[in-house]
Amino acid sequence: MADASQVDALYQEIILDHYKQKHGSGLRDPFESEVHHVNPTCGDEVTLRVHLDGGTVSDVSYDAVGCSISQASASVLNDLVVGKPVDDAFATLDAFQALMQGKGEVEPDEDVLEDGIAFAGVAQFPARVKCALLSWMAFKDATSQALTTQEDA
Amino acid sequence: MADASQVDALYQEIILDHYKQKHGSGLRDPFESEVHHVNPTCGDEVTLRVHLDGGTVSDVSYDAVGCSISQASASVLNDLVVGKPVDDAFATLDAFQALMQGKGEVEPDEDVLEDGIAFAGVAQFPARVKCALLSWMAFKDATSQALTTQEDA
Amino acid sequence: MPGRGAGPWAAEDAAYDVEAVRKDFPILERTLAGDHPLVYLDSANTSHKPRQVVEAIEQHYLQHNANVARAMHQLGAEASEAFELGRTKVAGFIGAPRREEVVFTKNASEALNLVARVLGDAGTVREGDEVVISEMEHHSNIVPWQLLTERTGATLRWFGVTDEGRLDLDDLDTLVTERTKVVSLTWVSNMLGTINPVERVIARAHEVGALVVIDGSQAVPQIPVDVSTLGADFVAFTGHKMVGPTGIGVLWGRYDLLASLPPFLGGGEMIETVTMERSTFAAPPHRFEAGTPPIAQSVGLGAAVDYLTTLGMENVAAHEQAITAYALERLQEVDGLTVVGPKEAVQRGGAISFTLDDVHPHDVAQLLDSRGVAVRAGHHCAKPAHQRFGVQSTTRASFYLYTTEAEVDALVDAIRHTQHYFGGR
Amino acid sequence: MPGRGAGPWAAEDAAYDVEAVRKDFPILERTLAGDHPLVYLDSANTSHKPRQVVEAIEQHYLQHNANVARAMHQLGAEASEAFELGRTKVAGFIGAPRREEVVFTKNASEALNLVARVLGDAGTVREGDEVVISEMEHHSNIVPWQLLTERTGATLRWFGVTDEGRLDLDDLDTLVTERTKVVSLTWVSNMLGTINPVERVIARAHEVGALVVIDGSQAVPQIPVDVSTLGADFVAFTGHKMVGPTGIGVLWGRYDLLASLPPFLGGGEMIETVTMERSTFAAPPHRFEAGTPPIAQSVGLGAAVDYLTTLGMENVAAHEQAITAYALERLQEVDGLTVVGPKEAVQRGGAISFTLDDVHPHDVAQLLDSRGVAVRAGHHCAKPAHQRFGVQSTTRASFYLYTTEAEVDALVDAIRHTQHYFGGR
Ligand SMILES: Cc1ncc(COP(=O)(O)O)c(C=O)c1O
Ligand SMILES: Cc1ncc(COP(=O)(O)O)c(C=O)c1O
Repeated sequence: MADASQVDALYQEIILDHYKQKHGSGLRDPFESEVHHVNPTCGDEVTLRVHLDGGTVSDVSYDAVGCSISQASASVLNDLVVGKPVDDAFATLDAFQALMQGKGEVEPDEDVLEDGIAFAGVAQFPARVKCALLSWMAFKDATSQALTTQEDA
Repeated sequence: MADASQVDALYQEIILDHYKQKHGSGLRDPFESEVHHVNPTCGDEVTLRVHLDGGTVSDVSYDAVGCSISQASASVLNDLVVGKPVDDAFATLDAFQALMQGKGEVEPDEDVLEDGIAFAGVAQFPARVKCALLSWMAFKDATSQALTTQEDA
Repeated sequence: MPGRGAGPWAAEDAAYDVEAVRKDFPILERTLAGDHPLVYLDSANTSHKPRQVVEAIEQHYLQHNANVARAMHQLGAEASEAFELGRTKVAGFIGAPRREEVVFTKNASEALNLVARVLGDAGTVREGDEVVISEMEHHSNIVPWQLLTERTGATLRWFGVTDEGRLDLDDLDTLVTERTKVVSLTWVSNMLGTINPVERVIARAHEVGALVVIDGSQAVPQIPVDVSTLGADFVAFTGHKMVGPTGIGVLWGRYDLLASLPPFLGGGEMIETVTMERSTFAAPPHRFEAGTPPIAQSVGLGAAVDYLTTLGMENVAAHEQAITAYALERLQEVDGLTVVGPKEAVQRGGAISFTLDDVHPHDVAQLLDSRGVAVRAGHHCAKPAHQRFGVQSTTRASFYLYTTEAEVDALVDAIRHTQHYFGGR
Repeated sequence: MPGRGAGPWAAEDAAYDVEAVRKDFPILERTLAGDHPLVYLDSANTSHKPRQVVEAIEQHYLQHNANVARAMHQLGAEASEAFELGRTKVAGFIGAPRREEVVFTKNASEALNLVARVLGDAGTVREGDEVVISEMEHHSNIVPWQLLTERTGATLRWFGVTDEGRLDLDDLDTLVTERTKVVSLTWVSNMLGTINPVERVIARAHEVGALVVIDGSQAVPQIPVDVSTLGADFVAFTGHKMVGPTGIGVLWGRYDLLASLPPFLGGGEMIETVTMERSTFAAPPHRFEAGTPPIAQSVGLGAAVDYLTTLGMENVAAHEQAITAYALERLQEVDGLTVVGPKEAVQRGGAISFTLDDVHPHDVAQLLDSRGVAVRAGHHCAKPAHQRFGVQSTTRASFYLYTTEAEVDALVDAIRHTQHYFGGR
């Protein structure tokens, strides 16, 4: 299930590029919420901040320690959601999550996922799905918290 | 391992006789110590009192609830130790215990064990060994306590 | 010969091919000392395992063995998938809304202790509170609550049992009150055989805001169970009584409840993160599964529920009901035999405890054994229930999906032989 | 090729026929995706099981299955004897003075939790007292003590680890003092591979009257152990790491100590008597074994220790030592590879954790796996030890009695391939 060709499908050029050159890495002000998520299996960690501007995700900043998959996925997350309406960002998240948990049977939509389609190969590696989803789950959590704060205010 | 002939070896006539007509059953005064022992596996119980007169076992009285083996064994215990010096009683106990735990390979000495030799068949039934030993262990415990009390006094 | 074809149960039983079932259990072909074929009537104690279950375990060890969760290699992925598939199958088997509600323990006893410990640690049960159990509980559903109430200063209260061996619910409303924090009750008694009206108790307990723990150790093996409609908060059961392996039990719990409770044992697999200052804990079920879990046992239990599902739990229940009815009828033909527990096969599981005049249960069991008939004698880990009926021990015959009427006949014959043996010499 | 015949270990290793040993483990013949033969270097996580162990389990289930202790029939006697024989064998294997000192648990984690819980319940550890563990412990020997000290108001203190990965005993006398009630220490580290000088710690702890718990999870599988001379009060270990089944662990404890402690879990088998008012408890080991025990697992573990005894634990240890020395040498030839833990095969077990410059351990493990080489990546349930070395995770290769030098060579080749893969594109 994990021979050389599948490993190549996992470590696509795009993923390695994002890994080497992370987009939007680092923690920045301002932000409405900050979360810290851990992958208990392997110890990968991410601290992630969300800054909302009305209904728009105006920044996602993060500090991530982990493997190439988890790091590249944070970088792609940043690309895909910053500057987008929260609803669109959540729709992208749903699409990404569906792809990851689809066991290789979900066809990715490049219009929605852009560089994210490079993660299609991850779905074949159950142990790595959590890596790819780590920052996305952190984003979901942080954004939900930020929205609640907005409502309360 | 437990066909009809072995069951007959277990339930020897002597055992069934003691079961039907227990010697020395009932709780009597005076006594120096009383113990309550339980076989946790099956729930058999015995309350047993020991009365010492100097170095002699002058009475062993008991109230036992249990199977034929455990009841008959209490009756034989009473026969074998009452009126004997404590040392002799303990030697008999050792002989009985060795017979029970000998897995059928210990030859009983009729001079020491008298009716107790009828229990030789029990050694073949690991689950029943505890039944046969219940009152003997209670006797050991009670006598040790009584001796300690004597010393303290 | 009475029975076969005579009762209302015969119709249901017709479709069920017990002889075919028996072929899956090689142990049933054994002959014992004196050339007696084995007549195994001790399934409430532990059930036998079909070839399918044993082979699944064997295949797992020899071809897919690895540790789970933490291994990222191919064998690790295979083992993790196999282990978690066991959980999925068990969840499906009991109708759990979420597979994460299935916590693997080492047996039912650990599952019950787990609940009692964490409810204490969580402060759900405190001084002055009450916990209600019944007089017909197995020790594994008594002692954890005694220990909990002792530790916390809470009070343990008891449902009584009627003379017929039914749960006495007359004082349901005065026993289960605003002070009650937990009601823990067996679904099917392992001694009396009674099937309890757990729904009524659950309804009352929830009325007063108490949690309900159901000991399903004897229920899950023999009746179709759907926790999604049962209403209980926790259900405990054990692998070895449902044609599965030893070394695995299950605690099912409502997810939100599990998620609100502190851990039980600490260690690998149950943590989120560990620092020298403090640790945080994983979500259920892993929070409650410290250390390497029963991996091969989950595979075996998965194969066991597959086996039961293939037979159909309705059929298993119908067979149990039919064979119990037959046995109750045949046993009560024996003079001097008294059934302790419901005497009719109504709301009744396949365990029949009885006494025989003038012969102690040990001696009964020993004599039966000398004819190859395996039953249990003693208190069956239900001392308070025995005390309730004024007996120190009983003999228990218990049936399962491979039990035949011929085996019940052999039991009755052996009982008569026993009476003769002890009476006639 | 370096190694074979070159080091001081080669002589000991000569007598040991690893190829013959491998024939007992069918899983080692597997080929994985891409037709790579399995190179299993994850034995510190779990070991494989020889045919002999799996067959013993199979035979037990299919021919001798019954519940133990409480069954008086022939199958029950067979099952009880088989179950208790497993205990006798384990006791013999570790040199326990009495077989009753061997308590069966579900895994090492439960064994460690058991000790922590009952020492708390017994009042041995109270507010103001201290418990000492080390920075190199597995989470299963950290979290139970964190939970205990939190519950009781005691303080948890830690032995440090030197830069070389050895236990730092410089402050032994100031760390272990009159306030110390328990010292719990791993014998062999599952991450660093270090074999700790437990005797020194035991001596100091006993000087101040503290109890000593040894986590033998990695020690008992690979070095000869004799608890009768070790001096520890408790030793915990786990079946699945010593060619035995999952679902069984062992707590060995001094008999008089075990006999003085309250029960852990309540239920069947651990009681003396149960009444509605109160219960009294059986003697060790049964006091600590509530419910149906891991019966088939005891049979399997018995077969496992027979297997190890036949090989000879001295030979197993010598092979482990030889293969570890060879691997340390070969791994350190790789540029950019840093071993975290002792770099020489002196007082060292067969687990080697390492980092590779610029490649994350997950990615290393993934690439190795694509060549059939199974290693573990992550924190290996030893987060504090990783923190100590300023790394979030490592890759770990671990060896056992079936590991060959050719497999170590395959590991090294695959590591070079990984470097090329991530560096060269
Ligand atoms: C040193 C050490 N202690 C404890 C454990 C826990 O063993 P188990 O997972 O079988 O409970 C392990 C293995 O994971 C270990 O390596
Ligand atoms: C009703 C009931 N509850 C609990 C148990 C305990 O199950 P286990 O021994 O597997 O923990 C049993 C079986 O012995 C039982 O019959």
